[in-house]
Amino acid sequence: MSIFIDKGTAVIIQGITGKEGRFWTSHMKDMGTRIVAGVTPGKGGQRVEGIDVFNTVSKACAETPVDASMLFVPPRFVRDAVFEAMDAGIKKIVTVAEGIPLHDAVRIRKAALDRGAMVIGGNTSGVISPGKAMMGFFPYWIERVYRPGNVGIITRSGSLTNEVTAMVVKAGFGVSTLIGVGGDTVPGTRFAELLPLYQNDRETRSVVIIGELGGTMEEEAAELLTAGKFSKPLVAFIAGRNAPQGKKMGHAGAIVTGGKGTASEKIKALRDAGALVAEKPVIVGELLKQALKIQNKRSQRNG
Amino acid sequence: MSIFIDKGTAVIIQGITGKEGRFWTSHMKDMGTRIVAGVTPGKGGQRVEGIDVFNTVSKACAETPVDASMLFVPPRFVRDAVFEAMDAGIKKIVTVAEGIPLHDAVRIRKAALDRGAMVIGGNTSGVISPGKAMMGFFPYWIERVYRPGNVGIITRSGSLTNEVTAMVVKAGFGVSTLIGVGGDTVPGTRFAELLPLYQNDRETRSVVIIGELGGTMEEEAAELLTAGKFSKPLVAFIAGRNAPQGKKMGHAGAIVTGGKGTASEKIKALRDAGALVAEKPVIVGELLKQALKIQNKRSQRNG
Amino acid sequence: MRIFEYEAKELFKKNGIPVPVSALVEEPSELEKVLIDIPGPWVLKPQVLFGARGKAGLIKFADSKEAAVTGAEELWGTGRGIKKILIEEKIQVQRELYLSITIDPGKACAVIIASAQGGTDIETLAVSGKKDILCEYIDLDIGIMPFNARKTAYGIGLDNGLISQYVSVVTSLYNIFEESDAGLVEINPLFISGGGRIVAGDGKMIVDDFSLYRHPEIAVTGERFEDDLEYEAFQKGIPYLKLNGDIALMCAGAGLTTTVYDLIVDNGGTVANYLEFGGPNYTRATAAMELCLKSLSKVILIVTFGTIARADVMAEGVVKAIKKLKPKQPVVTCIRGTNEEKAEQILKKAGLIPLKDTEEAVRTAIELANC
Amino acid sequence: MRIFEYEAKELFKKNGIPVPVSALVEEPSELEKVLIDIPGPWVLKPQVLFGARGKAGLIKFADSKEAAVTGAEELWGTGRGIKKILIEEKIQVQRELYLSITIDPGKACAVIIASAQGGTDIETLAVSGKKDILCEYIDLDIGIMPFNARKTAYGIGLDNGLISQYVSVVTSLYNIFEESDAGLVEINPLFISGGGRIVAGDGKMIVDDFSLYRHPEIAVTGERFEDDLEYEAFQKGIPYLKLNGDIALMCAGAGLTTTVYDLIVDNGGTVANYLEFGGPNYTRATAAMELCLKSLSKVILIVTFGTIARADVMAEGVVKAIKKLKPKQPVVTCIRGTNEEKAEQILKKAGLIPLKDTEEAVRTAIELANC
Repeated sequence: MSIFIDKGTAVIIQGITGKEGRFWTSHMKDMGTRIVAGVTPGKGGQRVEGIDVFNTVSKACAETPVDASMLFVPPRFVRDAVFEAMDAGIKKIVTVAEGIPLHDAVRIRKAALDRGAMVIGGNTSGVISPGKAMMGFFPYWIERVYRPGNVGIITRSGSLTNEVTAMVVKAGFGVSTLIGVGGDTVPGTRFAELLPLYQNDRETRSVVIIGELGGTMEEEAAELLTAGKFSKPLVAFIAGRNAPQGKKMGHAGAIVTGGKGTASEKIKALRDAGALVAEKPVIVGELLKQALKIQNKRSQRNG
Repeated sequence: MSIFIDKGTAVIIQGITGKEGRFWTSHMKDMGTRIVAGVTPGKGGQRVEGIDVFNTVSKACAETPVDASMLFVPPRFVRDAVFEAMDAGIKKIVTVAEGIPLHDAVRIRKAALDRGAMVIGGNTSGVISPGKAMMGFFPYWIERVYRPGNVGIITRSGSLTNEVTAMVVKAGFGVSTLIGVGGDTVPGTRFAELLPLYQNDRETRSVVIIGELGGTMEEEAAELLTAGKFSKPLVAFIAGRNAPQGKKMGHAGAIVTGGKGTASEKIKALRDAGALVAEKPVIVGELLKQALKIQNKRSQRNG
Repeated sequence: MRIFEYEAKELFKKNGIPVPVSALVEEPSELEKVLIDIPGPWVLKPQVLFGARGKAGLIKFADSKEAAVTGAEELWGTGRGIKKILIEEKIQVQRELYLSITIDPGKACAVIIASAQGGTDIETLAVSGKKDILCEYIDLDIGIMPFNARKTAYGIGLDNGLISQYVSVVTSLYNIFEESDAGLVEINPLFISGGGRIVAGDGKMIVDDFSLYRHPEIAVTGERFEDDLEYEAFQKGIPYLKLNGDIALMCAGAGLTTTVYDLIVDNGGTVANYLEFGGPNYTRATAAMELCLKSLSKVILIVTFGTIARADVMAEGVVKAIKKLKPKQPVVTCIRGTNEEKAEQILKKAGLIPLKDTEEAVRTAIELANC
Repeated sequence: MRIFEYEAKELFKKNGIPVPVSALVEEPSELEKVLIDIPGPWVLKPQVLFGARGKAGLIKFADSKEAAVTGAEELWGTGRGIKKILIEEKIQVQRELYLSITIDPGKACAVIIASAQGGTDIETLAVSGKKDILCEYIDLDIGIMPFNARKTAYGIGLDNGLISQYVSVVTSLYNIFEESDAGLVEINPLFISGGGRIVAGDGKMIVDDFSLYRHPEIAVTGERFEDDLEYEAFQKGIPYLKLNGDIALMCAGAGLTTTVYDLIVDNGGTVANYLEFGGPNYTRATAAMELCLKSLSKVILIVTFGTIARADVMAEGVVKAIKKLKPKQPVVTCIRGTNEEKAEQILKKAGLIPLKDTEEAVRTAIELANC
């Protein structure tokens, strides 16, 4: 049983009849994801990739039990679609759209917090447990990246994730569950909220965090470590060490002002909390091995 | 230990410096209520009836632990004052104001439900545990009404409550805790939410509900009885049996349309659920005795 | 506060909800121009605030100008106080839906109520177990979202071609509800025209009385009340209902007043008016009694059991009112609560008999009324 | 999108937040009338979007008309692209406060940040441990309530006489924040004048780029960008930053582009521009390369590791762009992801050397730049 999504997770696709929706539904199915229904207003009664389409989420949920919803919905309509999913009682939602209005994103996260739901995204590739299932658009066919294994990956990036994960795989590891929280200023879910899931996941032996300058998600992860709430080996890579101050580099969230949210600060916080931080992607695999060794020694001492 | 308020409950008064606030603060104190602070914006630093006044609720709460807030605040400012109390973490709030705008009342109740807080009122006399403490304005000095005892009273009315309670006392009983939910269309707390408190209250042996035409609070109480969630003897009096249809009689909530929410319907629902319903106030005491007898027989059979 | 159909429809129009072409006429001389401006056939709808106009035969249809003029004259001549008539183009109706928004006090939400079967039978439908009636709950703080409206649209089985129009109507109606502090907004029937247009066939709206201070745009005029005395009482801030029996009630508290009403009817009496002399009005005995006198009763019955209201203050007020207004009918008093002994003395001194028991007071009043 | 001070202050004024009397001048001929209309002494504030104008000596004070004219001419003459100057009455300041509203991404709330100590040192204050800085969180769905504003007012120790003015300013500022889909609104300093009036001394505002479609009132013009190329890139929807080094980046994804930037600096290189050629832009190699060519670089470095973006499509695009634009500088490619073998062939066929390792690509680019 992996995190967030597994072979058994019943997934609906909101926006299934759009071009992207169709294309990735087919891929998600091919990979093994259990897609039970699609939703597009006005397209109820159609079938896409052999999947029944409904006009509303509540109708889909009335027809079949649903665990999670995957949104292929343009950014302007994401708030409506996420609330529709939550209104139907769905607690796991992934939205990949890039360009969700800021105040919409805030309202989405607030509502999710209030209702005990988890929204992953926007501006993300989604969630993938290689070899099992995915919600999002990952090129899972690239074997040197999406190899099953026991390293959990949490990331704010897309392409950089492929870059770093390839290094993890090159070092002989594989991925348990990879979750892209997304590059927006206000992602639906934050690093520190995901780490406890990895802590409890039997298939995850260590975690790699792929962060970048801006915001405070990496610092929050470090606090979690310091508080002893995450104890598996943790390796991090933080982009933006050399970014010029005051420039908006990286994702929307990655604006650095007055020395707050710099990559250096994040790296220091994580190191202070006991994580190993890679200066560049190529050494992430090496650090993972180190981290696991330290952990082994520790457990031998304690055992 | 009584319901909602007891001798030990630390109460603040929002709007303590107003005429009503001062007057009833003095009475509440005299009766034994533990008033720990007052709040009126702009009057911080003053003292009223020997009680320190603060500008904000959060400041008052920073100075002393607070369990409950009593509002003497005009209806237009009730929403702000209730949210201020909830924002400071207070979970028990009584607001007596008559004339709270409908949509404000809805927002207040929704927020209370979402935060696990309880707002009693508006348009009520409040809550009283005779001989112990009160939040509100009850003429507790009228001995033939406010006698301590073991009958819980839940009511939508003011004067009618005195009328009915006098009958309860005349029959030899006394009152454990009396809660006026208020006469508005959307009271902060409903009958069915209070009954479980009385069920768990050691000092309450039976409950009297004083209802009236309009709304569905009495029907909800009946449902609770049917569901077995309230098992103490219950007597009800419902005003408005003879009210002409379509007329807005009684409190704001008491408009009857199309046969819904009539007193007769309520009486039937309560009787069907096992409650005894009095046709007029004068027989409430008699019915209480009957209800307690039935209960005694039942426990003897089961014992 | 009730809002007239024509006012509701003006609000609908301003908010993008389609309404029939219409004009308001108040006298025969205005008819001719209106019947030229608006293409026939027409519907003539008297602007009154009581319900079931249709069942009462008060909605007239006219194919010709002559029929329209006759119809309007009939309405003006009914003696039911009809002044304003709304003349509307007759919509060719394919289907009638029901749509309203109100408050759910338990859930503490707004609730959109929709049905595929609109028209006059909606209440029967409602009582018969909510079949075919769909409820969608809206958190006032979050507001309506398109999906809420779509759920109701698909829920009542609308065709795809009508969805976006319907969603727009529901959204606009919610916005009106919210911005007006309404207790109810209702469109019944909501027409689907032969041409596939959605049009508001009627408009009913109640704005919360406690919120009127934020709505200076709603003029509180006598027109909004069924009775001039009820309007007068509203202006004075005294809860009052005009009825047609013998005993004028002047009691403290809504619950107690309603209870006294029940007891009178139980004992074979009739009520001249319902009036709450309590709460903030307990010092206003004269204003209250003035209203009672205008109801043409045979007896005035005063029953109180004060909470904030002090019995002695009320008794003093009643004595003063009697001195000033000199009612011809007898006044029965049953005034209790704080300082009731003092109240008793005041009443006795003024020659009144201070009763202490509500039922006794009721029986006394009925006896006096039957003299 | 950044909003100019004068625009923010117009919004403030419209929403009831007091601002100094002011006028905008763009050329010397407009000065005379303004200096008559607005009573002196004056403050001259260049309307630029970079911060710390005061510290840079770009805010001028003038007691006489001559001094004002001289000051304005100095500003126009700085060579820092100053066009518009806001001429304001000089407020007699008793105290400077700080007030802003932004988003707290963790709490998912708006946050009002207030301090009794405004002015240029607020950021130092913030870094030094948030002492004297007060945060009040607002749920966007519920909105601001008077008590929220009062908490900040009493929290920073305002006198009773100033509370109601301050509450009104905070409430209005929140409404502006909410209605403008702002990421930040800031008044620093917020003056308390000698006469006890609260006046906005400055106005800073950033509107969320993703929300601009709901704000047609905000014209996206070149003025809002520090560089013409950045404006051009924004219009084309390509994330782009102009820098002054040798290597033009054309990489896929913000994270990877930033990483490549880090690697270049680590290895002693410099960057000519930051450009994201990925996500929705992965088919737009020509538009991206055009921007790279305008940055006057010595090398163009393309690094991708596609997620949605197919490597073969990107490679084909790059080859086409080179054919069309014929760059004089060398192009280093490291294009990976879906169909990367095919991409490799396409690049080889076009005479390019398809690298597979990011660091190798970075080193190669630096070597070429140093040739």
